[in-house]
Amino acid sequence: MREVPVRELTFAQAVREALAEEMRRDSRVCILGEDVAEAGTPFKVLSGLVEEFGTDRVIDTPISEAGFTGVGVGAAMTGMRPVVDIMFGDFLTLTMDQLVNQAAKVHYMSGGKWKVPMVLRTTLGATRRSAAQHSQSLHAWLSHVPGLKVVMPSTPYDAKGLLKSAIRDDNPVVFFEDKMMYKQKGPVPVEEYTIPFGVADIKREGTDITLVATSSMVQVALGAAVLLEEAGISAEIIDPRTTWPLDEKTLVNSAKKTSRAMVIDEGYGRYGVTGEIASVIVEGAFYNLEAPVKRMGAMHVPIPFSPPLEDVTVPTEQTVFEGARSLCGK
Amino acid sequence: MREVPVRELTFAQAVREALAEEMRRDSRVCILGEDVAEAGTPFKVLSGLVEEFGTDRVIDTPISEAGFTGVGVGAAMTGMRPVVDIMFGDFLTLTMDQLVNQAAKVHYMSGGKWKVPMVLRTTLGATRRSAAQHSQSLHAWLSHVPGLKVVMPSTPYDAKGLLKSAIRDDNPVVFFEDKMMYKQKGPVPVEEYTIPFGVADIKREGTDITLVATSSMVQVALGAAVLLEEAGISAEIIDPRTTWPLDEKTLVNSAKKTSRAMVIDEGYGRYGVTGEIASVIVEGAFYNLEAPVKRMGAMHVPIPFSPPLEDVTVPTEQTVFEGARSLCGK
Amino acid sequence: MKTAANPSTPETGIAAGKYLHMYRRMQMIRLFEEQVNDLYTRALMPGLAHLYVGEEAVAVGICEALRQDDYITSTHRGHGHCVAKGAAPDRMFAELLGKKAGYCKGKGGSMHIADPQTGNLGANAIVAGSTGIATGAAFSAKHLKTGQVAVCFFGEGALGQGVLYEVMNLAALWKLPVIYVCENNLYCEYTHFSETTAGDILARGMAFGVHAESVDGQDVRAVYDVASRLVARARNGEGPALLLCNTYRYTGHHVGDISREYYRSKQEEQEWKTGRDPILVLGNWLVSQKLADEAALKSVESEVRAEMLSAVEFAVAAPYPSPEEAE
Amino acid sequence: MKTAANPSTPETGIAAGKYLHMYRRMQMIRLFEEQVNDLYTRALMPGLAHLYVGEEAVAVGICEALRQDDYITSTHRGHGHCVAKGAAPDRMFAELLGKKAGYCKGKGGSMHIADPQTGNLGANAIVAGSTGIATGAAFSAKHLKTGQVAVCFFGEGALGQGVLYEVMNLAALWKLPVIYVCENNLYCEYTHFSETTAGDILARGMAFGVHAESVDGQDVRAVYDVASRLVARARNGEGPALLLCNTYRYTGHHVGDISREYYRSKQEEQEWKTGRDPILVLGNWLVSQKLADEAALKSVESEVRAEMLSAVEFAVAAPYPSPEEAE
Ligand SMILES: Cc1ncc(C[n+]2csc(CCOP(=O)(O)OP(=O)(O)O)c2C)c(N)n1
Ligand SMILES: Cc1ncc(C[n+]2csc(CCOP(=O)(O)OP(=O)(O)O)c2C)c(N)n1
Ligand SMILES: [Mg+2]
Ligand SMILES: [Mg+2]
Repeated sequence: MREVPVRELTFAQAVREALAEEMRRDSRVCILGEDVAEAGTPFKVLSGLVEEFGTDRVIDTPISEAGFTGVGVGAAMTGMRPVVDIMFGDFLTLTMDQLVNQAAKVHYMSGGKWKVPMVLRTTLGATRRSAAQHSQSLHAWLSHVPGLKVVMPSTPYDAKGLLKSAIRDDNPVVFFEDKMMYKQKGPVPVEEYTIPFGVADIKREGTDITLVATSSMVQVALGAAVLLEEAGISAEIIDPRTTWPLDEKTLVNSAKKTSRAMVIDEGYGRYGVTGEIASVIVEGAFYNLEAPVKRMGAMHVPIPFSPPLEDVTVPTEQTVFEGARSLCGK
Repeated sequence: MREVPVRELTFAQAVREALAEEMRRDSRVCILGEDVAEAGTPFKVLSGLVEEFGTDRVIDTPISEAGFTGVGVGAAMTGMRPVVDIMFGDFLTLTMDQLVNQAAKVHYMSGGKWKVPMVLRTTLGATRRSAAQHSQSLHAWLSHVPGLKVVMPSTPYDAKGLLKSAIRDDNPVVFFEDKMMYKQKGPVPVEEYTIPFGVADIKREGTDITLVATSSMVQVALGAAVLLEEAGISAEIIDPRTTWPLDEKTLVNSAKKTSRAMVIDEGYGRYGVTGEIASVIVEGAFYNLEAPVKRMGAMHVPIPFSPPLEDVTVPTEQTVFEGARSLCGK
Repeated sequence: MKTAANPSTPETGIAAGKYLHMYRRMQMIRLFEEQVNDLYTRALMPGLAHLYVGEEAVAVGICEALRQDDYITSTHRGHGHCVAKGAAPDRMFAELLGKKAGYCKGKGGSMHIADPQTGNLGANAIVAGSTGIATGAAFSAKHLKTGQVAVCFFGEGALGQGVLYEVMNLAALWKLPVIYVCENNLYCEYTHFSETTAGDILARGMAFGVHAESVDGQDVRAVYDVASRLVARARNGEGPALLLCNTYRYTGHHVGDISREYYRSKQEEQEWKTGRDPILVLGNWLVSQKLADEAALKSVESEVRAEMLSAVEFAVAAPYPSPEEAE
Repeated sequence: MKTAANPSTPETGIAAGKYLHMYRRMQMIRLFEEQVNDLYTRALMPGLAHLYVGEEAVAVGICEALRQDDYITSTHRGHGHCVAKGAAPDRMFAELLGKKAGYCKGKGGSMHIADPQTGNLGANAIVAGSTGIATGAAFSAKHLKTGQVAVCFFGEGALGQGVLYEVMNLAALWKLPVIYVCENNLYCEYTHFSETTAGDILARGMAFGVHAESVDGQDVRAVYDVASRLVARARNGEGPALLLCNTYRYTGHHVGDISREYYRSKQEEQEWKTGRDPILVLGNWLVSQKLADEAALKSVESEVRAEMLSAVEFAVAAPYPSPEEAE
């Protein structure tokens, strides 16, 4: 993959390129959401798409998250392949019925008769000083729901390849983008590629401890790994890339190899993604583990506005470093 | 507690008695929901309340779960103590914004200025042949959300004592009732009592394995414990009673004692309650454990209608027995 | 059946065969539900079911105005919509009994029958849960230029759900070919609709830019007429409509709702059943127009009942799915 | 300030002091926002803020018709509502800067200011998110017989959210003392409201049994008049109302929205700013009625600006909460 021509793209550009390519390839792909057309979303992720594809395919909606997600479900069942845009992940609250009781269940409940090839793109991530209703990372909810696939890219490369797979999937996929990552750059091949679901990526090889990190936390873990290296600890970083399907094997094998594991996710720490992943590791690697699997997630409070408060509610390079070091008994 | 006069009440009667007592005690307590008044809910849990308290306090609503939950939040902030009734837990999807972005956050986000003494009662549980949209156990979602307390009674005694505590709590509580348990009987003291949150109950003492079970699964675990006894295995059964706050100490101590633990919950098994509880046990009792903590939850599929299908999607006495026995290496 | 060979009726110019077909379809629904109740009473059906008895003219009048490839979405009270859109009773019964031969292989049950062949996007156990789906199907029809129309059936209880207004607004903005059919049978579960519905139902449509009309839901000919107009309008690109059908459910909210006096009187039930029964109303008209005689109508009834009995027999005998199919 | 001592105005019989007070309040909002923008530009404010400039007459006209213990709920564009209901600018600025002295101890920020003392149930960053809360406050007022009224402010974008119709229906059924104030500033973010709103806004209220009126939201006296009537009506047990206020936001959707030509013209902005500015409109009227002269109005402005500057100073100097307070 790294042999072919590669450019640096931002995360936002990678997302946009995936959408543009799929929209060119398949005229049934359309985008529905608030301020997606001329405005290109508040994050400017979709800038330029309406110019190429027109307002028939890049469609501004009223502020009706439940309504247009429902329209997405119905459109997906009947021949379109809609990509529904939910500006802030916090607004998923409004789409839960459409997503969970409708989209996720149609295929199974109809005995496989109807399919719902819909992608719901949304955001996660705190530290943008946006306070409690615009900062949540609610992917654990959707990962809990049978019938949904949940994608959490951590690099421009992954974002593009996974989004293309999501659009081609015949049933609903929820795609989480870290809003703080949109401007982050990374290499993206010029040639077309897709990334399959359920295949974790080893973002860094190491021998002493496994850090499983999702989305926004992958960069944090990579930063912590540098600090750990300096402290004489070699960290392996595994990015599951999709929480469902989950690549249990890669997680377990890494933990077996290193004998220590820590799971880092930006969602609330309790009853979230870290509990599942840690349990999967314990179930698979228990007899190889030197210590309990450690977990780090967002503090169990609504996310506060004030910077000195907000900053302590999410894992940072420093806290991940400290947690990992103490897990290694150093 | 067992010294005082005790009667047998059904689970439904215990819930009703808690409501009636609190409504007598405090005129600010009122009930909002669909068919709660004359009909007393489809499960007849509330029968008789409207006769005593009138339609001013037992209030039938339109089918507007988001709307009347929102009204509950506002009413709670301004002097009432509403108990909002959401008939099936599956309809929580419609209340998520009111519950998660509003009720759960008001107290923290306002710097403690406003409080939301609201209880949301709802149901969980499958095997009623009600299919995918009327059978879910979605308490993991709410347990994940800071600012909400989550109560999961497993007996009439617990239901009454915990519901009274919920109504007296100054911030939002989500109260899950297993709809298959409404007719189950159990002893309930005549005298008034409350049960504090965050205190697990040891439903059965044992020495070989800890079975942590919630709500509907407590009876299943108790049944499995009998089978285990016959197989020479002594099971201790811990009922956390509230998933948030969570009585970590009792869970961990039991696991330390028995050296083996299994967590059983009727919610979907992936990214649910079992992952958190298992992780808490691993974190606290790792060095005492002989085997990885095992988890059992609902199969990761939308709940099917057909009885032979539905029956294999949830843990049963037999599957819990088998799981526990194999965990004990027998 | 003894009828004139497809004569045009004086009033509407519609072939009499169409009305006889509607009569048969309404009987199918009624007798289908008769069997459902019987299966419940004999403890052969898992769970509960919500019968459509009394409301037959709505489903039939609407669906007869549709093409086979037009879409419908349905509700917890969905058997009538399925039959009216052309589903086979044997596979419906099989689904109700959780059998593998059912429309959803037993996975859906009474509240989730779906059938792509007849454009049935599925019954839905969430009140108003399919309003988005129906609107989305109309979105596809418009974007793919297929000429299809989508009909969204819902009970008046769904007027309490905000999502209905969200999607009506979208349908009006985008001129989507969708018809929202409100079946006002006067009750949501055990509560009279007047206790839960302020303002005016038709005004609720119009306020969102949706054309709105009402019709006597017990008169299948009237329903069919207005439906035909609204469908033509939608197919023509003139946008969505709300059709309020005033009707009544004869029996309980579900098969287990036997004692209803605490929320409605026997007299009220009796008045609807005798005075405005949709099957009687059409039957009397057919006879008065000499398009059928009593004997012909009776024989439709007995033919349909026989059909239902053999469909039930099929379903009862059919095997369950094996447990591995749950995954 | 040089004015006649509380004279009654000829037209309405309302004390002139009231109008001068409204003038000052509008200036407070405008100059508060001037400082917010400045704090943003100087990178002293974390995050973003949505300015209320141009819409001052709505918040002030409504809140002047309320008692201190009447409730309001507010939106992401909430500074104006807070000020109009009587919040102290220094503690508001402190909140915007995330300081411990802020109304929410820094936990809420611009979009979540709340203050029980002035009946402010809180700004809300979910569009339509507080419609339930306001309706619930009216529910309490009715049940506890306190005589309070609740006002629910929202932008016309909230018309897209179904929950609004759910709670309007409840308020109408239960005759709750709540007034839904729709601030139609023509845009939701970067989209003109006509692209997202089918039908008719007032009709949307009436269809749910809610009394509905509209008013020129740039004329504070008109807003005050109609608000006074609707508040009296609500307090009197006559039920909810929807008040549509036609207004305009002068600046971007938020402080960072500088280049707006792709969604609206400079000329449109100019027309609203010059022709219908709420502060100018009231000022001119005060002068024409000889209730104040230009100099008096100028001195209000400079007094208020000085007040704002010292409030900002307070907030900038105030300490942050310590990290342990997050828990
Ligand atoms: C969102 C939601 N809330 C509540 C219910 C429970 N429920 C099932 S049917 C029903 C009444 C529906 O009344 P209506 O829409 O008038 O349909 P009808 O039963 O009269 O045909 C209710 C409240 C549900 N299924 N979905
Ligand atoms: C439920 C929800 N969806 C989307 C948003 C993002 N958002 C914030 S403000 C806004 C526009 C609101 O427009 P309007 O209600 O007219 O208020 P205005 O900004 O014009 O005052 C949007 C879409 C949100 N905060 N909440
Ligand atoms: Mg009804
Ligand atoms: Mg606006």
